[in-house]
Amino acid sequence: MTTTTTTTAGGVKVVKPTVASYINDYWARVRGGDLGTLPAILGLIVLSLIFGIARDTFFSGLNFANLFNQSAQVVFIAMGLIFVLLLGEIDLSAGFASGVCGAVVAILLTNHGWDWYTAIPVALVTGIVIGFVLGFLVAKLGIPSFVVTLAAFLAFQGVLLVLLGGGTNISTRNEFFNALNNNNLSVTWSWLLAILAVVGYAAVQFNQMRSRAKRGLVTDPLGIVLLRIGGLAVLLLVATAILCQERAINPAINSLKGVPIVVPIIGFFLVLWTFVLGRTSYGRHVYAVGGNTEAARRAGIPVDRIRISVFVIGSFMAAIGGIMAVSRASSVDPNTGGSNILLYSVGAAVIGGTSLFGGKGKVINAVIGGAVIAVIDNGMTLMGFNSGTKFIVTGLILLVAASVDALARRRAAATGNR
Amino acid sequence: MTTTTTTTAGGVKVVKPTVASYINDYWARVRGGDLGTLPAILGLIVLSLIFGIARDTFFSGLNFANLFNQSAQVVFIAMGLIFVLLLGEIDLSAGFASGVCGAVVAILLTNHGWDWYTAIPVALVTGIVIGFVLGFLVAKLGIPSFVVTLAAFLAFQGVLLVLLGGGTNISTRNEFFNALNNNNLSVTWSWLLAILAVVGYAAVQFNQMRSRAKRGLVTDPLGIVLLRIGGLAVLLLVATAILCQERAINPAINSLKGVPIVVPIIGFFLVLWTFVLGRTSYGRHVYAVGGNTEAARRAGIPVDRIRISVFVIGSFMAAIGGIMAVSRASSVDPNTGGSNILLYSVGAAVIGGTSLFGGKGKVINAVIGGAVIAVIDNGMTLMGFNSGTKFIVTGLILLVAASVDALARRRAAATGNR
Amino acid sequence: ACGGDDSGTPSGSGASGDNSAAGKVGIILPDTKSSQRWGTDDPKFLKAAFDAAGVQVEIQNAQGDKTQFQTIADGMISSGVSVLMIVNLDSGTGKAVLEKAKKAGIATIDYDRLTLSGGADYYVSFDNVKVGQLQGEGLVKCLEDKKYQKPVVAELNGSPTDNNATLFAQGYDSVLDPKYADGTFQKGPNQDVPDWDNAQAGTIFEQMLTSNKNIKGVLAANDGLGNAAISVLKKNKLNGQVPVTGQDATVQGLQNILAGDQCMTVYKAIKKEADAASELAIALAKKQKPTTATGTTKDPESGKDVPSVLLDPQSITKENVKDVIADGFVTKDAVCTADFAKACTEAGIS
Amino acid sequence: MAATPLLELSGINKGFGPVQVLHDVGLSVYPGEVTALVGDNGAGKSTLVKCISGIYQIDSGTVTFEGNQVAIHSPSDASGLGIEVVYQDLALCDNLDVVQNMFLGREKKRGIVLDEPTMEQMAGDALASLSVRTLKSLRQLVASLSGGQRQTVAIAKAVLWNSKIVILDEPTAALGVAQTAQVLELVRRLADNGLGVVLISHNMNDVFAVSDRIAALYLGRMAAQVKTTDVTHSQVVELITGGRSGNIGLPPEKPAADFGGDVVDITPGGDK
Amino acid sequence: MAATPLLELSGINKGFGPVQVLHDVGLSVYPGEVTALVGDNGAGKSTLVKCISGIYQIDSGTVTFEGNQVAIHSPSDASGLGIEVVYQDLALCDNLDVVQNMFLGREKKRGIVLDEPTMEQMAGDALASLSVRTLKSLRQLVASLSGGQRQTVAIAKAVLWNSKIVILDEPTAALGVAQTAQVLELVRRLADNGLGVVLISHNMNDVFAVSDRIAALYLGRMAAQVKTTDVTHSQVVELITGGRSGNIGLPPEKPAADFGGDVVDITPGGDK
Ligand SMILES: Nc1ncnc2c1ncn2[C@@H]1O[C@H](COP(=O)(O)OP(=O)(O)OP(=O)(O)O)[C@@H](O)[C@H]1O
Ligand SMILES: Nc1ncnc2c1ncn2[C@@H]1O[C@H](COP(=O)(O)OP(=O)(O)OP(=O)(O)O)[C@@H](O)[C@H]1O
Ligand SMILES: O[C@@H]1[C@@H](O)[C@H](O)OC[C@H]1O
Ligand SMILES: [Mg+2]
Ligand SMILES: [Mg+2]
Repeated sequence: MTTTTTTTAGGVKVVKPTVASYINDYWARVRGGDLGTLPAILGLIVLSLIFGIARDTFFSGLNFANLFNQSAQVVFIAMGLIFVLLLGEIDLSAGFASGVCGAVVAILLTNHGWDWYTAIPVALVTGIVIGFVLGFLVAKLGIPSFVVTLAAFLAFQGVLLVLLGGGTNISTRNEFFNALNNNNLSVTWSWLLAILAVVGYAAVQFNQMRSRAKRGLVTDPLGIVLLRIGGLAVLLLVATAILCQERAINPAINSLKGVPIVVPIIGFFLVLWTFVLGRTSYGRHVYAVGGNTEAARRAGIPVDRIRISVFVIGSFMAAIGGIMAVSRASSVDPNTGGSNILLYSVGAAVIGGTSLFGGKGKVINAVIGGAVIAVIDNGMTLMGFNSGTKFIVTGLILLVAASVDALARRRAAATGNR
Repeated sequence: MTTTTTTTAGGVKVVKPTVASYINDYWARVRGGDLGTLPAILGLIVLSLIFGIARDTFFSGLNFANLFNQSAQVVFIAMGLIFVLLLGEIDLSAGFASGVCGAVVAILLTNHGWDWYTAIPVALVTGIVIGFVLGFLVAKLGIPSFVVTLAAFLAFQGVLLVLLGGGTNISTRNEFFNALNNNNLSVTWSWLLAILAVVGYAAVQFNQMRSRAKRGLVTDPLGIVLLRIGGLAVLLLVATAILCQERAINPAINSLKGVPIVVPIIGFFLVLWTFVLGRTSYGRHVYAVGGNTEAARRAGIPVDRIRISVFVIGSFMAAIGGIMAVSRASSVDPNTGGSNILLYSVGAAVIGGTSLFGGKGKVINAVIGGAVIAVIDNGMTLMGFNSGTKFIVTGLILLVAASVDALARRRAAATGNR
Repeated sequence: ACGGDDSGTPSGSGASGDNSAAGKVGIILPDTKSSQRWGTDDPKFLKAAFDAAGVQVEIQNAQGDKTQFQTIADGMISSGVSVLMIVNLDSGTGKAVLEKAKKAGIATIDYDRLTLSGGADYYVSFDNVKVGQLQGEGLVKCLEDKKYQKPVVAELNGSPTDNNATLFAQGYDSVLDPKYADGTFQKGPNQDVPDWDNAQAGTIFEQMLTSNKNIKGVLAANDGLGNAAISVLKKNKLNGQVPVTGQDATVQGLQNILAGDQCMTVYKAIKKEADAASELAIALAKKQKPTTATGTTKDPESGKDVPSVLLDPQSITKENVKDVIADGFVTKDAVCTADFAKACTEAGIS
Repeated sequence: MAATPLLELSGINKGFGPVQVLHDVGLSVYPGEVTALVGDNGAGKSTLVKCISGIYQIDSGTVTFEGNQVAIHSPSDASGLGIEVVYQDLALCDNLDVVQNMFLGREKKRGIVLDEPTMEQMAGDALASLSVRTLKSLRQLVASLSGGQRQTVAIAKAVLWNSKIVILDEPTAALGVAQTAQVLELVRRLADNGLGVVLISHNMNDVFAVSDRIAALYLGRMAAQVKTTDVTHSQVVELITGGRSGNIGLPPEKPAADFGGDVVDITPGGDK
Repeated sequence: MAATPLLELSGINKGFGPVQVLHDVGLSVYPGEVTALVGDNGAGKSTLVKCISGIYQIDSGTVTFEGNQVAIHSPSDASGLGIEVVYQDLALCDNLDVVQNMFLGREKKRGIVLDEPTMEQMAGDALASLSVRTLKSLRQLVASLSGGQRQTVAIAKAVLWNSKIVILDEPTAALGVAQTAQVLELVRRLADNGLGVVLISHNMNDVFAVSDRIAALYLGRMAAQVKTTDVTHSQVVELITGGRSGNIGLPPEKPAADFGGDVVDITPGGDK
């Protein structure tokens, strides 16, 4: 390895990595089992290929676009759950909390004739209040979160029934609201946002490089930074290009193209929460409490407040998930947020690489894990098996996706890394 | 305190406790927050009183007997889950595994005309095989148990549908089988078993005292041992007496008395697994792996084998739970083991005092926690609320039961005990 | 016998010796997810009927949980009901409950769903196969109106665990299968919706449409599933062009019909069903022999004839939405909101 | 020096359930001085430290800080007063890296954004001053550190801040020769800068090398608080192992009297 | 003494991902002797021990035990060979009590039932011999033990068994004066009974007091293996801190050459 040696302020010798040494190191880390989201992405690719081969419609633009709408609820709930899981807690009520918030918005829109810009905030506040109550019970009374949220899981089912007057379905007919998880951006906006995202990412990367260099700290080689930016650019632009193709079933009647509206919303929260977890002291404290509560407490971190806050974020994101579910169905019913939504959301987080024991996880896990679940669901329904077979095959496929991950990580254990 | 000082072989001075000092110490421990199952029992009493006041039928002999049949499935599944939870793992598929095993037994009995003594073993073996597969995937492939059992949760739902030919239900008509979780022991047998249990317990206690005394180790004061035995005797004999009263609605048509058959079965497994966890090296190793896997591994404990074994026990007990569910309903359908069964079972374990993080829990937790859940369920149905309200109140009551526990334990944190 | 003169309130102690002799009636409903009726309509109409007769009633819902179902039955039996009326979650648990009740000397009624081999004393229901037939015929009519050539029909069946779903499918398949066979229609994708879950129904239908873009008609087993399909159609701007069926005459379903997005729904006059059932129960509670159960239903499993009251379901399209309102099942206010005022007038609802 | 104590404890009692660990303990910490807290294994030193830092709540007793009686209910109360502690059970977050651990709870920020470059630089400087030479990277997770490296991170973490009292619970236990020397030098330097320092150690050489006063705990009782210059090596060892030495220490009858009550019950309840 | 080594390592390499921790390490352990393994913090001592005991898999190198080449894949392989280890990170189960921890993996039984009285008695005896006086009860959870008490439990646990080699990684770090003396005496006694003992310590007095040979690790390389009688205190310190002393130790050019490759990259990737 050829490396240049520089010196930091601390007077400690450091080695400035070159592109080659950086890639070498990365490869050694991967070989050593430090894989990040790599295995989940691998699993995603394998799954897509299987389904793509089995059904050619799987790779159609229409199906690609559908995937986003179908996964939105689980992805949003999972994003919030990541915070809860980071603390080693669980929120079993997230599914029905999303249902309750969805019902709130639908009732305000339909029964009370409110507009979306007043109804949605109320639903979000409902989510925040729910999270606060859950968090308070866990943090201040010290009841295990499994029990608190199991109780809430039951109670919210009841609240949903009561809100819906015993079980009627309520349709939403607000154009804007229904568009949220059904319609698409115009082609112009699609491209604009994609380009904005790439430029923004590049700016952040360069800025970071500059500020480290200024202090004489080691920076990633320029080549690597460019590679990262390029990678993102290719990914986003190709996806945008696909989504900006015509995909209407009957283009003569109506045109269907552009990035689904829900995509930039997912993107927004992904960036927001990634920023919060990675770049603010709040996020740092969440990891600390999850990694070692006692150490966090000794460091003066207000552990109880952090604990409450993650439930607030969890239920807030569940509210968004609920809103998306209602928008997609243009309707809410007593089962909104029920069935497998909760298990799928926790599953998304875990498959993405988040630990149930706390301290380990990233928001992107929710998106990747959510994508895995959505792809399985999407592909399986394309296959048109009957119910029994479908359940079995879904279970097996989930297992296959997880095994790819597990087998890849086994090396980690073998080399002593965690 | 007046204490007698004796000397052990190690040459270390020891203090032989008197009845008074023993009770003092116990009280200090309780005040210090070391509560064991006390809070859950307290919660149980509070709940019973509430329901008893609200509905007088709650305290009727008939309802008391019903409680056992109603809670059996959850209690059996929870007993098995305790082992899984002790390792910090989870088994989301336990509910549907019990359904699958229940379906196996029903199919063999009804469709193939087998008798119970051949059909039941096959169902139990099915449970064991399921557990082995789950455990193998978790221990050997290293897939997180949440994901493995989520996949199994889905797959078993499908298996159940396929076994039942797409949604029909199968009735069981085997007298003996249906009696398991519906009928009662004769009055004679009821008393016989109760007395046997008391005598057995006394024998074990005295034997233990003797073997410690022989080695010159400190023993519990005789008074305390007698108190324990007396306590159990009163509890068992009073319960037996109540259950041996006539409780038929219409005694003219048919008489209904005696201890439900399922009670000694629960008792048997409670004693068996308590013995295994507390008195065998296998049980010790389960706690060790759950408390500190790395320490266990360094101590030469075959961690993988232990991990597989707990899933085997978990699914085996789920099979028994499934058998009891099918017996009670005299039928199996695609939803046997579905609904809230799983959450209730995990909830029973957790409410009883088992930790989701491993290393802490006892089999009795499953029984006490299961009783809490069953009492809530039973009491709530006696109240006759409408759906929405019922869900909400059930959730709230669960929360109240858990708060009693949590508030009692708060002192623990305050005094630095865990 | 138990007609008009029972309508007074059960106030005075000796006012109606008749009533004080009447035992309590226990009713167990199945869930709140398969259809809104169990959470709203049935409890409402049943309660009203019993209140009117001054007979004590306890109505509970098992929330789709068969363990709960049995626990509720245990509780009702131990609290001393004299009549038990159930809508089973499945025949197995239903049967166990009915047998336990009979052992305790309690009269039993199957409400809406027949418990196979259950041996209930009476059965009150709509003809569920008939419901399916109406759905099938409705779809055929709508597709013929659209004049599609060999339209592809997708079927969104109810929950695989619900026996009624099986009966509905029997009904509509008996209409559609011949059409597939003779080539007038083309058989499209066909999937069950676990738990009647609307959200899953949405995804399932979206995938049906993705893999088979020619779908021209949707046999959805109830209004909730129908609405899920309609949402997806809307997203693809195909609503109105692809007829969708339903069941239960929910507000949502009726509105979808008025909007032209749904082809038809099946109205089961739940009030009539509830009234018929309560009439039976009230008589039994008073230890009288009911006279209204004039028909019989053959239990296909045990072969026994169960004395029955069977009501006719009614097919609802845009033309006769007003009948449902007139019947008092839904209110005009609920259906004819601002968005639908115009459509309501057009449909002759005033 | 040693006018009024910076921190003064008196009559501190602390028990866990039936086990009484601290009996009526008093301790004075003076600014500009190193107070060595010594005692046998299990004497109660770490428990006392955790009572001071708010990890445990005391059962009774008073804590006076800079002349005012204070109640310390949590570690943040303690650090609010200016008390920094290096715990024996180090309490680092294994899932965080070295820099993140060192600044935990007191992150440097620009606006709301963490200022990583600054923290990284400061952490590097602090560690370099403690003779850490084998650390591969400041961004290494502490889970992968050697025992001594962990200890150094914990020490560096505690002395990064402007505090009034620094308490170190066996800080050099895992350290190498050079690192130990550095830490002892650091301890002395802190005291010379006017801080009150409490050093817990089992190493008598270290104790005599840096401390101004010695406080000896014996079975949860404060046996003696003396000036280092007034006692000899062997006297201190006697205090540690027997609770008294000549005319200093606990009165001879005292330990015996209380002995029957709560000590050395090495096999009480047994297992039931 | 010292005919053939009981355990012989040669050419051991071990890395974690991109970090190479052990380079070509050799070590010989002789029966009846105490071999002191010394080295700076982070030198790789604990890593080496964990390679021997099967916690880590070595990347390359050979392990010879009693003349036969062996492959140790897990801790149970190691204990099967008769190798007992007291780890620096003690690895006790906090949820088990003292007796349970001491007999973990090797419980005494009567039939299939655990023989608690026997274990309790043996544990009491073993601890008493290590001067443990403050333990409140043998049935106390180890979570509630003091640092020194934990350490004693770990040591007692390892020496309860009939083994051929005992490796102790900084066993006295947390111990009091009396307890340290006991452990050193124990170490000597074990060797005198013919066992091979490896003692890791940063305390030169202890090393010189009990060891027969000294092996010094420097930055993951074995700098020297010498007889204790052949070197002085300060020579060993030089070996630890510089890798060489006079003509013993690593060749002078060796450390420099390899330096650029993988050492002291104290701020590499930074955070992304
Ligand atoms: N949570 C607890 N519950 C019960 N006993 C405890 C608890 N914490 C500590 N103890 C007991 O209190 C005594 C004092 O412990 P402490 O950790 O303060 O000792 P120490 O003086 O720091 O010893 P060392 O030098 O070994 O670190 C010990 O006997 C210990 O077993
Ligand atoms: N899992 C790991 N991943 C990466 N680096 C590691 C890992 N384990 C240890 N290291 C590094 O290997 C080096 C050697 O560690 P080791 O624990 O063997 O040191 P040691 O000689 O025992 O030090 P001490 O005297 O401080 O206990 C250290 O620099 C440490 O940071
Ligand atoms: O009315 C229907 C009911 O009969 C069936 O059982 O569940 C679905 C409902 O739509
Ligand atoms: Mg200590
Ligand atoms: Mg080490």
